[in-house]
Amino acid sequence: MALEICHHGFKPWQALQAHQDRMQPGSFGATATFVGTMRDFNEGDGVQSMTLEHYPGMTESQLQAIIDDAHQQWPLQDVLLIHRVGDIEPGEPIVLVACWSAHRAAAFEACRHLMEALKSRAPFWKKETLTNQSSRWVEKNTAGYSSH
Amino acid sequence: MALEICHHGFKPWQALQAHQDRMQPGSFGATATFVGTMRDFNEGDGVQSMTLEHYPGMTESQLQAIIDDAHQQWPLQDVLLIHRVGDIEPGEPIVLVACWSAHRAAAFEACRHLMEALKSRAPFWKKETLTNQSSRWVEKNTAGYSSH
Amino acid sequence: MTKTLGSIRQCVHNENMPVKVKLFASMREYLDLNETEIPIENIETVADVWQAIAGDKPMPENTLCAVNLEHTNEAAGISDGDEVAFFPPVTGG
Amino acid sequence: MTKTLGSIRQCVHNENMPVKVKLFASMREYLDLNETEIPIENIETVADVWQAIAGDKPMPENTLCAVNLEHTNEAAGISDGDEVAFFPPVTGG
Repeated sequence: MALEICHHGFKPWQALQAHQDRMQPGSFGATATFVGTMRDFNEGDGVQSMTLEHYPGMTESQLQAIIDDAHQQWPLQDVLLIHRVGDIEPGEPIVLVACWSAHRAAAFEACRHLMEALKSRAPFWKKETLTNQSSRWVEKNTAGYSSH
Repeated sequence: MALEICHHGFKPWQALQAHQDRMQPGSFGATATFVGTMRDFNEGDGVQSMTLEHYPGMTESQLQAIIDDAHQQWPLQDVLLIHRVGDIEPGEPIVLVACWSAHRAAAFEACRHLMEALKSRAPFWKKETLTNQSSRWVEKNTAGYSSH
Repeated sequence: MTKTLGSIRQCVHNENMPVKVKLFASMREYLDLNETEIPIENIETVADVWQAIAGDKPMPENTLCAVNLEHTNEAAGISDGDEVAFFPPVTGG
Repeated sequence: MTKTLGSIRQCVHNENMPVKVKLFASMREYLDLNETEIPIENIETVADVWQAIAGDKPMPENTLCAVNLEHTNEAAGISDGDEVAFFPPVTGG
């Protein structure tokens, strides 16, 4: 298990490769991952940059609790969670969640659950600077379990 | 959109990086991926190697139909699907599915849907060679939407 | 007239393409047959194709079939030139 | 005896740690306050902490609060030395 609050840019696919290189090959059959990336638009406005604030101490303990909870609910071989904080530009990754398991159902469901739990429980806050130079706090996260 | 039947080993995280490098940064907010990897055990037996057979022509058209169907159901920016065929060893990737979208619900759900559709409709067949040198066809895929 | 009709019929008959049949995975081993062609005559459905290639051998439970690269069922109709495939449940991914 | 009790009470009183209060994101801007400490006296619940730092300013709808890094609610009890935080709905991920 690895959990990281990242104060600089990170490369999710390289991080996955590096993490997996340390795992036992052949021991897992399913890897489900999610990467959240900063977009250059939100709610109809162009976004120039973003600052991600967090609550040092609580963020880590909440994320750890969320990961522990997932391990209780699903048979997971491993979990990797990286979350960016600080100043971010469009196109840069914000969050990476990856779950390794023997079978796909556990990996998919745990990965989804981790993201929903992170979005509702982990103390992070986004402030956007728009292309018109005004800034605003993102007021709430988008819906999780509905898309059709 | 990219769809590949791969006759040799591939590196999923590098393939994702390469594919994403060709996309417009900032245009997507969510990437959900799944990687299926060959395990060294199945149904209680040690597995030494595997041969993945497919139906050239039908495999590609079924996968394309599955991807088209996902595009109909969810607002997806892009889809990448790579599936290995031929002789495979434990630890090697078998399948990669990735979905890019503005928001996570579409990316997660489309990725899951693609995998379930692939597992039920795409003509691939696995034959395992066990560590005791006997070989057997894998008779059916594991359950998709249940894990608890 | 009869002769003319007969020759037209003969001509159409000659243009009939055979039905291409493909077998995969355990189905190929079950019938010890990879790929074959059978004449369209007397073939109306996928089930007829099975009988033409398998004879007395029963179709295994859970057998899947495809016509022209699309999943279908035993009752599906067959035209000349069609490609018919029989295979066990798929296990990709 | 009265004097002794008084001095013991005084002693316990001196050992009380203040309550640490932290504010985040739009809540920090709303109260123009980043972090502070308040004496435990007269503080029984999270709601009391809010009143101590915010005075007349009402708590915005949807405000979240945490005690010692755990999510909780306004009715939660406070002990000396606790760390209390107020913040808007979280928007990570």
